[in-house]
Amino acid sequence: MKRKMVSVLLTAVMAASLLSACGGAGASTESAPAAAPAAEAAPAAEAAPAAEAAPAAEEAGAAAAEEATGGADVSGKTFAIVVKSAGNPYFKKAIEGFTEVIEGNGGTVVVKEPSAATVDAQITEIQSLISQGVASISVAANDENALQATLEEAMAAGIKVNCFDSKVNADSRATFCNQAGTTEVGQALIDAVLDLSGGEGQYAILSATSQATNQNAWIEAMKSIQESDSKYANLELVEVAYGDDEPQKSTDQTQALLSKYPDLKVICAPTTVGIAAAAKVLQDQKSSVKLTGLGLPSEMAEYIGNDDAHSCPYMFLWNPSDLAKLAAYTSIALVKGEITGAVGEKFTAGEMGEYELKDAGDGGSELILGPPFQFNPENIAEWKDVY
Amino acid sequence: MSDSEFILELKDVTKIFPGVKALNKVRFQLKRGEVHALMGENGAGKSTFIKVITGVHAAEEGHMYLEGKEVHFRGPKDALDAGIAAVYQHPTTYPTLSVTENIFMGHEIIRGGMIQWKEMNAKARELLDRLHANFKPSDEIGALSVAQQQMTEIAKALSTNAKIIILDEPTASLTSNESEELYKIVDQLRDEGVSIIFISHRFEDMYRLATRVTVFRDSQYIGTYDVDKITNADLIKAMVGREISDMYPKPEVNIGEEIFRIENMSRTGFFKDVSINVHAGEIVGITGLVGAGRTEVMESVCGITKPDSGRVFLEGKQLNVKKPEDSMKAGIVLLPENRSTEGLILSWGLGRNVTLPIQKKLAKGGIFNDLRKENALSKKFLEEVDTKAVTIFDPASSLSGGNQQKVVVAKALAQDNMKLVIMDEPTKGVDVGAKAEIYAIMGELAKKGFGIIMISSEMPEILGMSDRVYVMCNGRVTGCLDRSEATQERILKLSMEQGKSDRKEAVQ
Amino acid sequence: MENRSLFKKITGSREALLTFVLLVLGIFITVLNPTFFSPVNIGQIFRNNALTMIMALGMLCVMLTAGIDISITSTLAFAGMSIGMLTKYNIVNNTFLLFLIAMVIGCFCGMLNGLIISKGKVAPIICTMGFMYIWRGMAYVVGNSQFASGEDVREFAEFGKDGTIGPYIILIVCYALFFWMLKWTKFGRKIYAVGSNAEAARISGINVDNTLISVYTMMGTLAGLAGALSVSIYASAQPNMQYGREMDVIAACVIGGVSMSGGRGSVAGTFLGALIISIIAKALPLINVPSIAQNTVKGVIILFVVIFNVITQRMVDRQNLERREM
Amino acid sequence: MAGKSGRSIKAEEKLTAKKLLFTWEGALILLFIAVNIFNMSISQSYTFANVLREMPKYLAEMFMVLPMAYILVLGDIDISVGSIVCLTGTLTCYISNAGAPFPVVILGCLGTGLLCGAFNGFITTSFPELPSMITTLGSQIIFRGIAEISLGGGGSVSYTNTKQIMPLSTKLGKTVPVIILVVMLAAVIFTVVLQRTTFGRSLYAIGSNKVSAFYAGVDVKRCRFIAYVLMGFMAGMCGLFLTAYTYGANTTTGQGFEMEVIAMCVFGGIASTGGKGTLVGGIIAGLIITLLRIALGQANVNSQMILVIVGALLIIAVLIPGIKGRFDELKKLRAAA
Repeated sequence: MKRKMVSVLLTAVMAASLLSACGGAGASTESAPAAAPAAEAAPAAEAAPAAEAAPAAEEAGAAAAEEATGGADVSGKTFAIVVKSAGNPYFKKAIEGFTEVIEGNGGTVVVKEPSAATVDAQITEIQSLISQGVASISVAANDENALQATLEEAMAAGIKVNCFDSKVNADSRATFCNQAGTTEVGQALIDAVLDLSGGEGQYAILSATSQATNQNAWIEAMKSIQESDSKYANLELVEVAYGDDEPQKSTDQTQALLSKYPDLKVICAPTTVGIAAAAKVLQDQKSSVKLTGLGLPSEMAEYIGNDDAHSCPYMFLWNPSDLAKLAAYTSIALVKGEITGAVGEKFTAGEMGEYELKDAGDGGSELILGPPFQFNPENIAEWKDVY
Repeated sequence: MSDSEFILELKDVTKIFPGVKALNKVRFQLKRGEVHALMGENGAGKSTFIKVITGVHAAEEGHMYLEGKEVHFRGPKDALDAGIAAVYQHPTTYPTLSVTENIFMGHEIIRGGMIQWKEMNAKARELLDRLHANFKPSDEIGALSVAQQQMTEIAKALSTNAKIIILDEPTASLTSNESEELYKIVDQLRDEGVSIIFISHRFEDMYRLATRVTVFRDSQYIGTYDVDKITNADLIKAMVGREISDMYPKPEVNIGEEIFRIENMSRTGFFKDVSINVHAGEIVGITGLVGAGRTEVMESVCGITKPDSGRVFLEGKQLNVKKPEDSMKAGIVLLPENRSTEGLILSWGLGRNVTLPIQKKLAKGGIFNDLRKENALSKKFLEEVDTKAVTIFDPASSLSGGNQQKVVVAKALAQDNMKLVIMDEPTKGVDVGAKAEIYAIMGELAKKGFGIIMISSEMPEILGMSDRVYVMCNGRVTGCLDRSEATQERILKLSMEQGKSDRKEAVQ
Repeated sequence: MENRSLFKKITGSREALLTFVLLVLGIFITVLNPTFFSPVNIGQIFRNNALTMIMALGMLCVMLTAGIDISITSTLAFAGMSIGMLTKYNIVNNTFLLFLIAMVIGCFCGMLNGLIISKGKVAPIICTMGFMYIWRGMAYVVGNSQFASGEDVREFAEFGKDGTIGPYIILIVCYALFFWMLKWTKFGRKIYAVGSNAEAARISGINVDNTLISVYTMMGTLAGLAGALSVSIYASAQPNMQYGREMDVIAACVIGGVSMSGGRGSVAGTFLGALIISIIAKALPLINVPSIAQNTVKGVIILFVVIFNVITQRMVDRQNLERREM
Repeated sequence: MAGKSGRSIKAEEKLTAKKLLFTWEGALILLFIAVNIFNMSISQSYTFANVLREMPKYLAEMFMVLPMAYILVLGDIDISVGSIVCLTGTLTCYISNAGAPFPVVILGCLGTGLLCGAFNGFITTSFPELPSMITTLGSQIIFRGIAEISLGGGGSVSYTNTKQIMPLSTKLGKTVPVIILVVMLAAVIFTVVLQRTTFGRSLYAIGSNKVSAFYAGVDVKRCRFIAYVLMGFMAGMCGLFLTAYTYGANTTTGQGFEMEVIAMCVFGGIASTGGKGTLVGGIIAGLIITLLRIALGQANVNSQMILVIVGALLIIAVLIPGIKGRFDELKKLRAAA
């Protein structure tokens, strides 16, 4: 009997020690930026090099940001960022940008990286944020509608909600920081396809998952632009394949496209994982099929080039760090009451200049970061180390 | 004693298991080329003793001498290397592997880093031929009968060129003539100079084979005797510690009306056209070779398997049995052959085991378990069969084989609508003392007017307890003998004759 | 009589049955898309499914001991992420060394599984479920929100590049090694013995615990190897790599006739099972089955094959019974 | 009767507080208290109101812990439940979007779950040769596959008539979510059925020794079938409430739920080998894991790290009985010597 008691106590002690150890470790890595509003050097070390490395060398630094927004008037307030899932460098950049702006303005940051790219995981994280009573939440949603109930609850609790990268529906947000207008992305992509195909021929799209909101919107935009203008009349979209943002499946799908459509000229992959997988397949097979789409320069540097040895002449993306900075400024503006999310409102996003809330076409408002940026052999070397 | 006289000698061996002393300063001497029987009740420590010899268990105290030299086995491997091989009570075969793979498991013939399958197959063939086995080296063990599996085990022991072979209850699952085959093999081995230790509950085995017998009781050494110099009664006394006056207490019962009848029941591949009837108060024995279809017939009666055709009547009414529950509701109770796998849930308390079949009847509204009622009832029946247990919550696994069998009987008695009891090998693996008690219970049941069917391979039991004996062979009933006309010879003849004639027909 | 023996040959041997299924599948696909059996396609089938095929070997051994390991893809991700990071930050750039490191990591993970399962008497599915969470989490921790891809692993990816023979060689070596081990060595016999009847194995002097530990260690090592191979073939190390694919590996083994209760299964069967799973993944996009239906088709085929096998087994048993003379 | 020695066998079991405490459930209650103290120390937001508000998503999974306990007690396993949640959630949305009244929606959802469970039950009981792990692996892929096909290219569906399903996610008196009451009711029913009825006893009998149970007249096939049907039904329940909280479903809905649910059961002392453990343990364990995850989330511990902690706890929990067994053995050895 005594043994049992011992074992019971042992469990409790082991569990507790394990938890406190892990909890401690987790806190030190995760909330380090959050714990560093003041000038205490050690914990702030992580944020500092990030700021230095930021691509915005030509843009104004943190000091300018502070000046523009009036310094410490959001101090003591907590701003949360919820990304799609953990372990993604795109969102790592976004988190860095977000943190830079918020801390530059004296606020604290809570970072939530859900364990999986699912709605359930995001709901759990947002619920936790409501409990903590944060001032605002910026979320890159895994599903447009599924977060509605939770986000409405957050707004009812006085939390300002905006989204970036992938939107939620108009009822669940104040506003949406759009990386680029849907039409603009669609236009850029279809133009690239037209250019690379030489004006005619078959092309295919390799997308992420079948329910990825952004990709679906862009693909729709491409299709409608193609129909509306006769210069695209000789292009034929043969298939939209889904690689589920998995390297293996994307590889399978790319290879299937190649063997199914021998006359294929271009593959367009508007997703960072898919484009990298496709680029590798095409380049390894020395295929004549050309690739374009949306991709991270750091992952794609290997494949970008104008000659036959490279599979991707050029591609597009925006700066995730800038996008998150915009989301951060938007959050601050919402918290300070400068904007409410109504169409037509204007505010100054620090060094990024003035932005106006436009009609997003879904009943809500949006901010557009700017047109997608083209990465080509000339500038890729410069950007590959940035993000 | 000289080195040459004893090939194996153990002195003052003590083995302790958590909570019990399984062996207490036992000794043992095995002569070169002798067949030595080791006897004792269940729990006397025989199996533990064997495992000490084969290195499976390490003894806490004591010495072991092999050919005069002291040896210490650190594991079964050492014992095998030293030339000691064992065939355990429950065949320790690998059911998913072939006969060859089984025979050579652990001592494969390896040359150049490769297992020599061809050579091993040939050697296995040779060994099987030597044992007159009727199966192939490529057969999968799981598909063979228990007897055939046992033969494989013996082939395995032979393949190691063992000097000492230990047979732990090899005849427990064999029928008389299968046993006879085994005897021949043992004789042959002895003539080849192999020393054999033989554990058995059956006296016939001992008389037929052994020259000397050692008796253990309660983990202690009692004595070693020359087989031809000790009487049956003395041996029982040595084993049990007391005298058993009447082994088969068959009461005089007025046999009543017919209560149970099977008509022309068949199941493809197992039995054909079986008709059996039982009267109230009658003990009907069913015997035959293992695999003759005895158990299978009764399983079909009880709804465990589905017969292809045939009818079953209980008290004149035809039964429609689809699952075991149906037969139980009608009043037929089966005591299955394997207590541990079919009769009991070993991890459960005794009480729960007893009331499992009738839990619905006891439950409030047929749904909610009535623990108080259950406990009272199981206490009553467990005491009635005199189970050696402290509480009804003791797990069934903590009891000896005989007591487990009593629990199975209590479980049957608790079914108050019982009319017919089917006991499948009720004394298999049960020691002498408990055997007598089980026979006594059987007699009591007959007195109360129940019909009893007893499936058994043990000739004395069949002859001692049955009012009538059905003999089955190869799926058919080959004869029905009255108590007065049943003799060992007639039964043996019936259990083999039919098979032979059938085989001839098949050839033609 | 002839017919019966042919029937028995097909139904009696799992491998023959699978070859038959494979043939039917192959013909079906070729009719719908004649380009399917091109050398390029066949090469890709093996290359893209090398991971599943390699891990199926380890799973075969684990399942032979009546165990299961659902932590393998987490181990794969942990090992893959670790070497991805090592080469990304130019700490280690030697391809061979990276493979070795991945295998050592996998070996360690597997050994932990083995120790807990054998010494701690924990059910394999539960133990490996715990580690499934742990190693996956560690993959994220190691990665610290970075992928290793493209340029980061350029040198390392040379090994698994399309057109190189590296992955094929690893595949062939692994299969040859395991075939030899399970069929011709003592250790292979021990694995079968432990799975078929652990108690008997113990009594006949086989160290059951050590066998279990080695089996799970082998599984882990193979998962580590697969992790390195994955990084090399796809030029990408992501913490969520191969998420959920452990079920494909298990399915491959089960289709290949490996029994979950242990002691039954062969390298040839496992290979055929893995091949069937691979061909399904490869062929569905080619024969214009929409990719959203791929899972359903895969599930139906898994259930069909295992149920088909049960039914043929029942038929064989029935036939054997009917042939018994009464 | 024969051989009466007049030996008496005790039929009373003394239940002392001490004995209760030394069961696995007792240990879990202690751990529950310890975890709560720990939680309060790491998170200031760990208040009753907040916990109550964060619970529902986890509670939806708790629906499945209940029947999963049945399945595990049987010695089976069902890894298709996450996919059933996905399929039922998807169909619920489609049924409602087609304009069906709310009762029809609920019936459709639970009915789908029931059918999925019946499919599993049918396959597993018709082919007892196949381990349930394999059959449910097949149906896991198929159920999610069907959901994927019905979701089509978009991969997700919204519950457009959100007002209709709102009652399921409301809070009584603005604090107590409806789901808590439903879970509590279900927990009581499932616990009573498992621990106090003949059906529950039959499940334990089958899990402890299938053959003996069959010989003793337990209808093995029926019991297993019912357990799978209940599993499917409760997975449908989970799907229904999850839909009420997410206003929709997509292809990833319910992903990984099966393992989380099994982990809760096993942590609660319900062995995957069958015949062991109680639902009380499963429920407490489920609560412990849930509360721990909530508090760690509030303390902003990395979400992957939380999974590592849960995994480690699970392994420690299943190791303890083995370690304890070794200790007991040693003690007995010493006593005997």
